[in-house]
Amino acid sequence: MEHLRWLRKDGKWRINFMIGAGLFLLAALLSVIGCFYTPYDPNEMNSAMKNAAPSFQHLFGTDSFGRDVFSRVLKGSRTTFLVGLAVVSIGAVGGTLVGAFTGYFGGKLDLILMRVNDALAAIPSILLALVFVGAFGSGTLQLVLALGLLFIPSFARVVRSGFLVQKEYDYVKNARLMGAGQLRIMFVHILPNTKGSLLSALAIGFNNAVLSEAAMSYLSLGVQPPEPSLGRMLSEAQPYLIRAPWSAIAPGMMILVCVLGVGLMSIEGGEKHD
Amino acid sequence: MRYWVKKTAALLVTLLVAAFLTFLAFEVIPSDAAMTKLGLDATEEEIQALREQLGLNRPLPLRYLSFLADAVRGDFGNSTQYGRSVGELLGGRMPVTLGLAFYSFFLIVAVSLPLGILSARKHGSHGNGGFALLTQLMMAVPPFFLGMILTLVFGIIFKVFTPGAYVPAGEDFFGFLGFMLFPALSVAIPKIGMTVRFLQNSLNEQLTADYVRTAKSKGCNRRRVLWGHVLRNALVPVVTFLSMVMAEILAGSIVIEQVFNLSGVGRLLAVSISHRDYPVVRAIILYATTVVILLNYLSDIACRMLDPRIRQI
Amino acid sequence: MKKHAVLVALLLSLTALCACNGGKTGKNGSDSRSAVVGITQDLDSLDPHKAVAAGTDEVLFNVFEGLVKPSVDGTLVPAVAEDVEIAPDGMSYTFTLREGVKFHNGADVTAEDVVYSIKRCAGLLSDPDPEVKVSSALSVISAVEKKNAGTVVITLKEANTELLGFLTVAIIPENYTEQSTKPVGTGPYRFVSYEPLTSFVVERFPEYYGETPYLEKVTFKICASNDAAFMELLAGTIDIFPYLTEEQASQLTDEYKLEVGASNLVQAMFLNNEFAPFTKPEVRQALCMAVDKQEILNIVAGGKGNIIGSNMFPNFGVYYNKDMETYYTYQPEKAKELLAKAGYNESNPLTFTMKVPSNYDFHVATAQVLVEQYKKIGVEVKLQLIEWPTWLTDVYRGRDYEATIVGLDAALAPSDVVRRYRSDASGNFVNYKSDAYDALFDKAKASVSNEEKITYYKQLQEMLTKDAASVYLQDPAKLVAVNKRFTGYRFYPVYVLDMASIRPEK
Amino acid sequence: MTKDATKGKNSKVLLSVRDLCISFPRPDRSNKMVVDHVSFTLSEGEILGVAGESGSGKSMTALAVMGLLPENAKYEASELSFLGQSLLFSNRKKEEEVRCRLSGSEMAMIFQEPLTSLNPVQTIGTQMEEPLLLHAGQAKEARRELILEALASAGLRNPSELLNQYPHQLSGGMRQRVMIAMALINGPKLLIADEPTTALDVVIEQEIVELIRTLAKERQLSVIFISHNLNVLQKLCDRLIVMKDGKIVEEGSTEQVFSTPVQDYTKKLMSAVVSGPKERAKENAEKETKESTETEAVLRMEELSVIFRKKTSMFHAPLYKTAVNKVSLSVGRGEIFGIVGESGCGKSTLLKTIAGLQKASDGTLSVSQTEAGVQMVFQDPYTSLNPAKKVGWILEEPLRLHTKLTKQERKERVLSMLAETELLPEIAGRHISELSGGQRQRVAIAAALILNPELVLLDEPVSALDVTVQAQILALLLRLQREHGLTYVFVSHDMAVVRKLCDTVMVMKDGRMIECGPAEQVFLNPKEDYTKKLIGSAKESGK
Repeated sequence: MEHLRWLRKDGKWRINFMIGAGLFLLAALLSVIGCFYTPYDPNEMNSAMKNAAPSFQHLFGTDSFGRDVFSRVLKGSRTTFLVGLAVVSIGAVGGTLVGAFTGYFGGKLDLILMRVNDALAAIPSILLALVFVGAFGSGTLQLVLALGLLFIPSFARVVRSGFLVQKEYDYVKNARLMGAGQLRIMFVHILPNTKGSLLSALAIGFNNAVLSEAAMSYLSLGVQPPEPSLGRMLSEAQPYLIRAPWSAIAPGMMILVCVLGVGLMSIEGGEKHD
Repeated sequence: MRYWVKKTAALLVTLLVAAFLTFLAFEVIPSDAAMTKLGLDATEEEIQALREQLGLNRPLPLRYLSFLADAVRGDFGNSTQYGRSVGELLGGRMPVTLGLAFYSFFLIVAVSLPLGILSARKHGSHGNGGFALLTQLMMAVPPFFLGMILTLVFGIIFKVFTPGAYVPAGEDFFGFLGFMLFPALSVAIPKIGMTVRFLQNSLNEQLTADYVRTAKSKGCNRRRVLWGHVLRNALVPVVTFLSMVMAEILAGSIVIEQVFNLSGVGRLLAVSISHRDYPVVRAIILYATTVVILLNYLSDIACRMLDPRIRQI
Repeated sequence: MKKHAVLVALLLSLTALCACNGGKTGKNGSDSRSAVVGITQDLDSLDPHKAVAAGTDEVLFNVFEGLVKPSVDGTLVPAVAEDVEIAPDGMSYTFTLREGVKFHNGADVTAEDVVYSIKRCAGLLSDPDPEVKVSSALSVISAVEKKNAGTVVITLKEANTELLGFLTVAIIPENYTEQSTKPVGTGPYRFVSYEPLTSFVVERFPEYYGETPYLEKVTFKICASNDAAFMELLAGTIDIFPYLTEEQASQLTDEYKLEVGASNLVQAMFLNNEFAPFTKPEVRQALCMAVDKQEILNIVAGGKGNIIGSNMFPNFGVYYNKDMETYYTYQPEKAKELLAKAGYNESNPLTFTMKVPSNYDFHVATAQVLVEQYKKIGVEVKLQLIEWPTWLTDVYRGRDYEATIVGLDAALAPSDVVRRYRSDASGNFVNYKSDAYDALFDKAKASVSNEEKITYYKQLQEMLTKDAASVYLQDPAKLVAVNKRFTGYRFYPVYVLDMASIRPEK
Repeated sequence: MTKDATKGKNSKVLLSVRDLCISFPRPDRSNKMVVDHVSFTLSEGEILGVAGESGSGKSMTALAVMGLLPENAKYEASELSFLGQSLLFSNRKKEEEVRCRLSGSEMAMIFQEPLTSLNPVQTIGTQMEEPLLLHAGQAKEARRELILEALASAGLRNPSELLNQYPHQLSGGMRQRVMIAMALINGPKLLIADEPTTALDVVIEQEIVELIRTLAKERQLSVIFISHNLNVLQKLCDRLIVMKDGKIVEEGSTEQVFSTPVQDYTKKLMSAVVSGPKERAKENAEKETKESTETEAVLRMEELSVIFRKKTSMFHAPLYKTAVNKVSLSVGRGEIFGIVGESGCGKSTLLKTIAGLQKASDGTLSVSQTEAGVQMVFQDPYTSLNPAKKVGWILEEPLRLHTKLTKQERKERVLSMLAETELLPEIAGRHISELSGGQRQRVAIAAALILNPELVLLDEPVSALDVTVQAQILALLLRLQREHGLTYVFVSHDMAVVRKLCDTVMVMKDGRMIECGPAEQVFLNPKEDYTKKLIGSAKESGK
């Protein structure tokens, strides 16, 4: 099993990668379960059981509306991770396109696009998110589009630097001699060689996407209630931090577990391909 | 010399593009300052009268040009929300946000540099070991969640600092340091993880370079190799990275100021956006963009000083 | 390398050290004659005539006074004016001014000041400042003249016996331009300083004509959010905090005592009567029956607050029609039948979107409870959080909504509460059209005799409830935390934070 | 110039190494043995040569002596002593203490890559001063004198000017001289040189070897000189060791090893050195000279020049650099046309222009175009093939672009091409990173020829390869050219290879054609003195 061999490096098991993979699988498993089964209906309220402490009945206790925190975390992580995935893929696809063209062709196109990139990076993310929400109404889709747009500059920069280096290599000249078209050279020949840096950028991108979904919901721009998202649950739980900390700690931990898992995997992942 | 001219031109273009994007943003966001100002039972004529006074009815290009003209003169007009000059408003807020930004930047540099160097020497590649786990953990914590926990633990339970009692640096510097430690930490901790990892990768890369072998062949011991040769080479990419981190700190301060009830520029921005106080918002955006651009300049100068090869362009 | 580890440890301990002592000095002095009041909404203007938000009026109440001012029991007491005489036909009001009333800048209050102030609010000044909020109720004034040094007469275009409730607008010095930066009024407290997003500080006005208040200095501390303010409450840097949620009230430390009163708001799910399903009264009635109001109170406010049945809250005393509260009781089955009659059932469920202003957690929480309760009778409700300014333009002005939840306050005049449902009223964002209602409303407004007014207003409330113009929920409880050092906090029927009544706890 | 072998015997033993083994851990807990029981001794004033191909462990042995092995390397030996002092230590702290005392004062080392061996961010002066600060500690003024004297002794003109310059401002040759000056500044007893001249041009290589020989003689310096270039070793060293797969296969005095090599590996090594004229198949030798003019010219070029416009700044006039200056030539079908010259003479630019990758500024260029057009084989095997793709895919790419063959037909065509270039079929499933340098170049050649192009341009295809592999690739190129009647334009800085392969040769300097004619005529009686100098230094260093 060639992959198993890779798990050992310099005579030591890659512990961190395995911890990371374990955490990520745990988070992914929970959110997948969330799609089909939750012990209680995540939105079902029960005023008698407000802010109940964690018990067998309610693994993570209940929140200020008497809703089961464990079910909400399951459903919420599904929403948050889907948003994370969607945002990071928009960012990656958009970033790759922008990065490829600016890196490969350079010249005026490079100058203009890079300036727009810097401008986008300088503008605070909540303003742009607001523009989207203002223009298209608030909701998960608008949030995904807004954040996706914001993630394009960072990916573009990674891909562009990759292309700047690769396009000087002889195999690109060879490809041109063989009559391959510009687009084919860019996306069939050069792109696979930037896979290493793109992969680690994807991992970091996913983490930032999950964290910014949480921040956006904190400023009540993201997912609309009563639909649970980890960020929304955190912001709703803040006033009850002292009396019912579990309703804040549970979503917080879920974010931590997933982001830490992806982070640990990204260290090794990056190395594998460079 | 030519390099600097080109650099300034590029940065000015970024500034203009940022200003235009902000301007466009406000055209798209529905509702306007006049209606928000006059509230529920304002009549139609009153709203039009106020729009007239605030010059909101002028055609779009005209407004944009007048905005640019004012900005150049440093006059950002009056806030529709508070009726006071934007400059005065920002002036009051600036020390809080800048204090937070520089304090967390100081923490980041003071903590991650020694940690990065320490770990590079001991652990070799970043991959394994508890150290990598620690840095990843730091990067994984959502800042405002950290802020909440810090306030709860240190503010309420251990009463190390009193939440909300912002002590301006002017009055009592140590009080300021004491209070701001926790907001600064919640901004800094995720960034410390990133910087340590970045510094470690850069150091490890340099440690395998040929000139390190030459240095050892000259008789340098591990310490002299690290401090005399490798560190300076490794710092060049780190400086650019740190200028990027500083830009992120400024953006991140919006949420942290909310959690710690600091009335800084970040919170003013959040409030102004929700009140459609356009003059304040565009001033803050320009301020933020200029700060980011200045940082680019500084990191460029630092890079040129550190690495003679760049000087040559 | 050891050296560096030591360096880092030293550095961290140094910062932690100064954290301990630094933090402490933050606590304000314990001299008892000053107090810090926590508020969560920043003042939108220091000029009383330009202030719009209720959160600003309640603070400026301490600095400004009108000809008359509201009292605790809902009546209007003389302030700058010593006495008022309303003409029998309700067409003119004559005010005799109080002797020796001084402005904070030391100048005496003259008739010219009064005329200027009233004209400014009624929009009768020659070159009106567009930022001044012209109250529509005062638009009925045709002229304001100075009869002699001590009396001012206000004549109306049409009869209105309830104008007095609106004449609490602030009296300010004539042509004083710096009202929005250095406000001057006649109230018990004088302006000291204002730092946007941070604090608004006032001090006792020695030459106040009335009883001088106990507190010498009051700081209104503007907090980022309700939670941030609560953290400060727990840390003891705030003495009085009037926006406590039920949850926070249960965690109060023993340094504070809890005062419970009414917010004087009508919180309801306002239905856009022109939106297709809501044009049918039985659908609206079904929505009223499907709501378990007590359950809402239990979840959102721990059971506190008063359930209301129509568009008025209890503090209006005699005018309030109490038995509307129990007109609709929780009958989900009956609600389903009504909906079925109107053509809505499992196969064709009633669905609508509820727009809720995102900055009011209380309304957002109520909305979520409603969504669940309506789900029980097969009604699907989608929530959409929007920003306050967007709510103003889209919902209030544009009437582009299906349903919304908000709390509406009112001046101390019964007509002001129900004025909104008159078909041509500018604030009728509910699009409620009923000729019978309009006729009855006009009669009530113009009637001179009090008994007649009471019966008419009760009938108006009954009409609204029967017709289910909106789903009326509650007048939320107002929970106020007051430091044990003080006592004497009093609740008013209007949005007011009266600091003059605070006394030390003996 | 034979060395007197006796001198080595009676002088004191400086360094003795016995049963040295070096290994690296592999993921599956086993260890990869890189150096296997190597033993040798070095006496004072003796120059020991270490020959062997890449991967033979010669560099690892040198690094072990200097204590510069990478972190994860494990080494042990029964004896490793220098001037009586044992270099084997139990704990790391003692090892570092002794190593720091010896390195740079008693023993020193210079490396192969001059570009990266100097610290890019420090001035030459600071880097030169460091060994003095570490070991001697004279006064500032005395140190400055020592540095200037060391730089001068290394043959650098006006050294004072060099002090505050940075490494990137110097040429490769100058940097190697600085390395030598820095190594010898403290008058060490032992100098280890790990392939110091491999990356340099022939002319400069000659000067550096000469410099090392004179310095060694003047200072009674004992030297370990590692190289895969046997001619350099033959000229410089007293004694010779030949290494293969981590073991010493042959040892002896230089003449003995060269005149009567014992091991057949050494013989194979000797014979692989390219020298002598091109073997002409009898029958086409005459044909060649007679009718080369009538055969139809595949490539014709008149007064072709390529000028690069370098914009310095908006205010000054732009700088112009003429890379190729009015070159005219014509290449007939089936001919191998060689272009030779030092690096920077414009030969690569000319090649790129012919391939169409570079636009010519003026002059005419006509290439007889067939469907496959012109193909090219580059020097660096690592970057000339797409690392992310499998070999099969790379070879199929030209077929996908130009032919209508089905997937199956393409597969067959690729397999036949691999066989043609003597590569095993399962290579198709492997990535470039898993192949050796020689195999990669064969794949590159296969990729170039798969569409059987009219004209193949070869840009220094063998100069990055080991000697034995070099010989095989040249033989392959010749065979393919004969079988397919291909036309080559072969560019190189290696005179011997050009002579061995090409029919006609053109010598270039600073973008201009110096001399052009049939290979043997140019080599036996060159007209221009620059050509003489080139051929002379080539013979001198045995190229």
